[in-house]
Amino acid sequence: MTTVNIISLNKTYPNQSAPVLKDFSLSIHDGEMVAFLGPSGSGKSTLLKLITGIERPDSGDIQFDDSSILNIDPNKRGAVLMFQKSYLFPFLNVEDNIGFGLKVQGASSQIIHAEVKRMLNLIGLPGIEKRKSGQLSGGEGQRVALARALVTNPKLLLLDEPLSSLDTEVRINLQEVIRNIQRELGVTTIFVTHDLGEAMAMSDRMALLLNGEIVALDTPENLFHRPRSLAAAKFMGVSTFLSGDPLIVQKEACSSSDKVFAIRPEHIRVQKDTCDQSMPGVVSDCVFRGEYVEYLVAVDGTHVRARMSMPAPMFPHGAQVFVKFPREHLFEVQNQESA
Amino acid sequence: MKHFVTSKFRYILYLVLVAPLLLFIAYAFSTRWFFPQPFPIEWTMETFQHVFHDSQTIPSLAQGLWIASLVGLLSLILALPAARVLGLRKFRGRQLVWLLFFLPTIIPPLSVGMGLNILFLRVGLAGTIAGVVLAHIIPTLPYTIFTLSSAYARFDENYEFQALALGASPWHIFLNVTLRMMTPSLVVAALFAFLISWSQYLLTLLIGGGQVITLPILLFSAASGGNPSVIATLSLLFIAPPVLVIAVTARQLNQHGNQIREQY
Amino acid sequence: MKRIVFLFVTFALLLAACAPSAATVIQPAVATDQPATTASTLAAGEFDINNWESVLTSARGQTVNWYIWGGSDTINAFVDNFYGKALKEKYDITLNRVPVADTVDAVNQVLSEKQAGKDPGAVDLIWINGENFFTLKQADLLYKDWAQKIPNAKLVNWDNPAIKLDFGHPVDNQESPWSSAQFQFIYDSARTNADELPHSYADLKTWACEHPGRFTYVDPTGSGGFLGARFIKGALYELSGGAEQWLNFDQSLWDKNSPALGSYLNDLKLCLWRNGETYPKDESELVNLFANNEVDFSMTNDITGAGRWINDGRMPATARAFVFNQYMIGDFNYVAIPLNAPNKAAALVLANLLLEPELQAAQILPENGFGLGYAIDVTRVTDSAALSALQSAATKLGDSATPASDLAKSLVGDSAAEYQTLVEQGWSKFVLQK
Amino acid sequence: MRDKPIFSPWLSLAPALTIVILLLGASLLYAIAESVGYISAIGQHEISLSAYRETLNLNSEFWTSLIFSLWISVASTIISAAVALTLAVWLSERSRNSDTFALNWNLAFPHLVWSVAILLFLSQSGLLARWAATLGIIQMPADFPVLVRDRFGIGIILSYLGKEIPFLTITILSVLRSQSIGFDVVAENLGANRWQRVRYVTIPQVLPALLAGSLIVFGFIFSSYEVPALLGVGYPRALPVLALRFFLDPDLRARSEGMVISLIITLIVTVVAVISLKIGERKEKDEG
Repeated sequence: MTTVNIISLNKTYPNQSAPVLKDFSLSIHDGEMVAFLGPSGSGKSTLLKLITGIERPDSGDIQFDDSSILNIDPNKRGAVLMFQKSYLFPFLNVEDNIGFGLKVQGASSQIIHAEVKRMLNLIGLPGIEKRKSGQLSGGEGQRVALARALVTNPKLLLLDEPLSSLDTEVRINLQEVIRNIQRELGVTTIFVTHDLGEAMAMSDRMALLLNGEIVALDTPENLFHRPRSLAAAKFMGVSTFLSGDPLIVQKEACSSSDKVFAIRPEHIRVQKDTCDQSMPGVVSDCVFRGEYVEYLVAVDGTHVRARMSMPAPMFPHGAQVFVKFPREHLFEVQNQESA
Repeated sequence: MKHFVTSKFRYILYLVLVAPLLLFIAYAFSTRWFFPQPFPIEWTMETFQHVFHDSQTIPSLAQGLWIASLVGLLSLILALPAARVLGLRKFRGRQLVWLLFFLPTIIPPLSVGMGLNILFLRVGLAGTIAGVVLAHIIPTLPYTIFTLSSAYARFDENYEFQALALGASPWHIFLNVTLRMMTPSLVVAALFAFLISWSQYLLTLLIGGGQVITLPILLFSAASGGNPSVIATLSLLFIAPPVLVIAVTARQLNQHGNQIREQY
Repeated sequence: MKRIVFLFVTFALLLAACAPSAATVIQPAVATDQPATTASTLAAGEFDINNWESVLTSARGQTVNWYIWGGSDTINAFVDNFYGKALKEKYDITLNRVPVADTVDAVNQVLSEKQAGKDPGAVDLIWINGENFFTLKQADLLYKDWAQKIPNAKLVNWDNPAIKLDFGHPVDNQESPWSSAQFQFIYDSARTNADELPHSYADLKTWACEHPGRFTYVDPTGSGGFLGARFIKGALYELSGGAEQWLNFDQSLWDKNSPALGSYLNDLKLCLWRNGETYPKDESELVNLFANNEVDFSMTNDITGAGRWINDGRMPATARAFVFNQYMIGDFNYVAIPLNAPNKAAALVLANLLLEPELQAAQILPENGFGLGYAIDVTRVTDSAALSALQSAATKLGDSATPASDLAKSLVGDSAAEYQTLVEQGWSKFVLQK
Repeated sequence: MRDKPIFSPWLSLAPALTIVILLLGASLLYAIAESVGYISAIGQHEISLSAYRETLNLNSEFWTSLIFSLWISVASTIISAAVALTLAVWLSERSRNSDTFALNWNLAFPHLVWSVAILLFLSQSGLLARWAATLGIIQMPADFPVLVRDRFGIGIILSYLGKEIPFLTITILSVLRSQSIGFDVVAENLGANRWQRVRYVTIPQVLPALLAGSLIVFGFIFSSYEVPALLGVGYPRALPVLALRFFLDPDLRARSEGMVISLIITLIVTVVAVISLKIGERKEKDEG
């Protein structure tokens, strides 16, 4: 339906010195769902404001299907936003809430009625047309908000942390609902979240944002297994980085000093006895977490965080152990922040 | 250009809101200012001095301030326990109590004053400051109760439990925990009780019976056709305390002011 | 805690009752308890009206609550500065001037006290006349048999019917005069030529319709309505061709003459300011209209004419007073003492003080801001200093006052009080609401 | 300070409730007693409905005053509500802290003072007329439109507008500002244009508050004395002015009529307040 091109966006707020977005570019395919992951202040919400037209960029362009939308009024852009809270109009019932977008487009009441019915079936809440928004649970409210956003067949759906205020169970259920509906309708979607698991579960591609720039952009699988930069690796939960340690990487010992290897915590082994290519360390913490045990081991002046599935040994504080970084799980990352 | 127009409109709005003040100043400090002179020609402090030397002005100011302060204090004292119960407890009859406290905001001061006039004459309260204070409490009490009970509704009782657990006496808790946490609301409630009392005309007239003279009484009798300079001067005196109060409490007002505004 | 709250409430109420600033509200019970040390035959606080010394003794230290119309700042100031000071200095009496918007309020106060059985009450002295006097007298609420017994009563010409009768009702020794007044018009000599001025009610109608919207008179019905009523009664006199017949109440006389009055006023109404759909409430409002060139004539009762208003900055210095050739109603103002007055002795002393020649002389001077005429008969004053003060004051009235001869020539007394209600109701029904 | 269960709430409520019930109850009882002719002041103890007959007589001034009072209250209320709505919508789009302060500032001017200001500014020889004369727009005060002490209560209405517009504006603004993201933005995002946002979102959103506020304003204006007493004409008079006039009449029998009118005012205002309360309640229920 819609390809979205974001081209070299720059934005600095009037009384701030640091730009919120720096030369920000991104292309989103038709029907694709891209998750934006980043800490607060990384520019996620500013990007949404620029796309919906609440704010204007200092320079750059946003194009839907190769034509710029910057000069289109915010209400005509077809980029519909769904918020963390449902923001259902309290003075309207469910039907009128969902039908709002159609009504302002001038659709007839029969069409609105039929479309609302279709949307309610889609979100799995048939027959609640006449309910007041105050009578809905949090999850129901968000579903209705989703229906309200989708009823006008928007060119681009923007989800601004839509699940973050919900309980875990509802949340996981809604992840599926949203993902399924998005696929079924094939609507191009940007999904903003700070939850890594949620981003991976729902998106076709993930964009990692830091200080107004994209640090990494790839499929969840690729980003998880082989993040290419140090920053991306940190995002993905990697905390152990090794630079040219002779013990481990003797053979590949390289001339370039900025060559850094990373390893995911679940691939690091902590054991009582020494063995091939292991390093000695002292346990500073050992926590039983049910499905796995988490270790914090002081190795060579740094702390290494490791995670081993059960069954796994428990060590007392101060125990002497050996830490092994299996070679097949080491991967190389760029030491620059930008990928 | 559009911005220019809108910002200009805003200043017109502001001007309308300050205009009365400028108007009063112009009239208060001028004399022999007749139609069609657009601006005062002779400026003078005479009216001001004259009004101050009038034997009624200072006593009426003092009396008004004294009455309003007492009303503020008394409505707080009366409202605090009631507001606590209404803000924190659910009990049978709560609705009814709300309704009863709501009544004084509905029943016009005219009717209250006319009815009370006779009662107060009988019990010897008519024409006394105590009588006027008591009458003023009727319109102020609901507002203090509503303000304080909504403050209590936001108040977390666990702070009190915490203090109790730490060994504080009930009196100590009330003074040092409850009251301190409620201070902003207390201030706003007291100030508005003060203002409502300060500007009360009808109740003072009907209960005070010409013996308790406050500024609104003087202003009203002057305004029904008196010397414009005197009217303006009295108006300036009349709004001085409210202006001070508004300026000081600007921030709290945004939260609490609304429900109090109308009576005023 | 609750008990403490109750204590607080009680305490605060007590505070309210005896606060320092409550000093102006007099607790009658306390005030009358002044010890009387000298009058040997009398109990403490009592006095004998025939023994003036006992009155003075009893009054010492009292506060007298004088309910007086408070609509004029300059009159208020005069009362405080002249009577208030003299009372304090000469007799050790404190004057508490209680301003009322309308004398009716004071009358009501006394009536309400009666209703509540409150004795002593709050009112010691009332500036009163006409209808209000009649109301209290009828209700038997006035202190009796004193007005001719105060020392200065000898300066008053009690044989004069205008003093003996208040709006046709016998004064009966229940009120004492303190000032006099006569109805006059005011014009601005810078705007209007003296030779164009109307000199009768008939003239006035012609003038008004030649200058539509430039004349109005005070609403006769409200609290400040006495000037308006007086204006209308003057018209009634002229239309009926005489003033004396109206001194006694006669319903048939009214019925016979009121239609002519109604048609005169309705004809006039067409030419009035704002087409007569509204009228100034009182003299002060009319003064504002006049000074701001909304109308060409103002009205006054002051012997000083426009003098007081000019001094006060309320009228241009070119304002002048004038009268018609006849039917300009004059009368006397009185003070009366309610039967339940808490400080009767002090009230008597004040009533007597009001008639002191030097204060009488002071009250007519424009610069003192009071502007009402003498209540005493100047020829009865024997003290030569006082006499010359009175005479020189009379010459100081200046251009802004009506010449004394014109005043005297046109002077007539007010009609019986019953006509007041008829005039008000008739005007309200047949002129205002028409 | 711990409240003991069961009896405690009533003990805490007692002081305030006693005052309210005692004083209001007494004033109501006395009003009713005097309205039916039980006036102990003049020793009149017979019960009669003559004051009611007198007041409700078709020829009595009561009806004119009722219509006049209704006119000024309804006109003031509707105009205030309309202007306040416009103003609030306009201000909420370009919100500044100084706006709230400016609107609150209005609190400093009691109704009495506003009336005085209107009087000095808008009368035929008031400041505006003087400016008009200086600019040559009018020659004489009589050329200036009658805006104060006029037969139609324009001055009274203007005076109320000065106070009630800020009041209602603040009421509406506080509703509009209660959300971190305005419903306005949500609606725009869903495709509504400016007018549609006002029509379909802002107005329905503020309507309950506006309606309740307007009814309060109506009740207040309908029952208040100072403004019509100062800015009104001798005829027609507003109901409260008429009531007080009767009440203060030297002829004590007229007090009965004053009480009747006062009771009628109270009745009307109470009915309006109950409607306003109901609206408020429904609104609470809707918002869960």
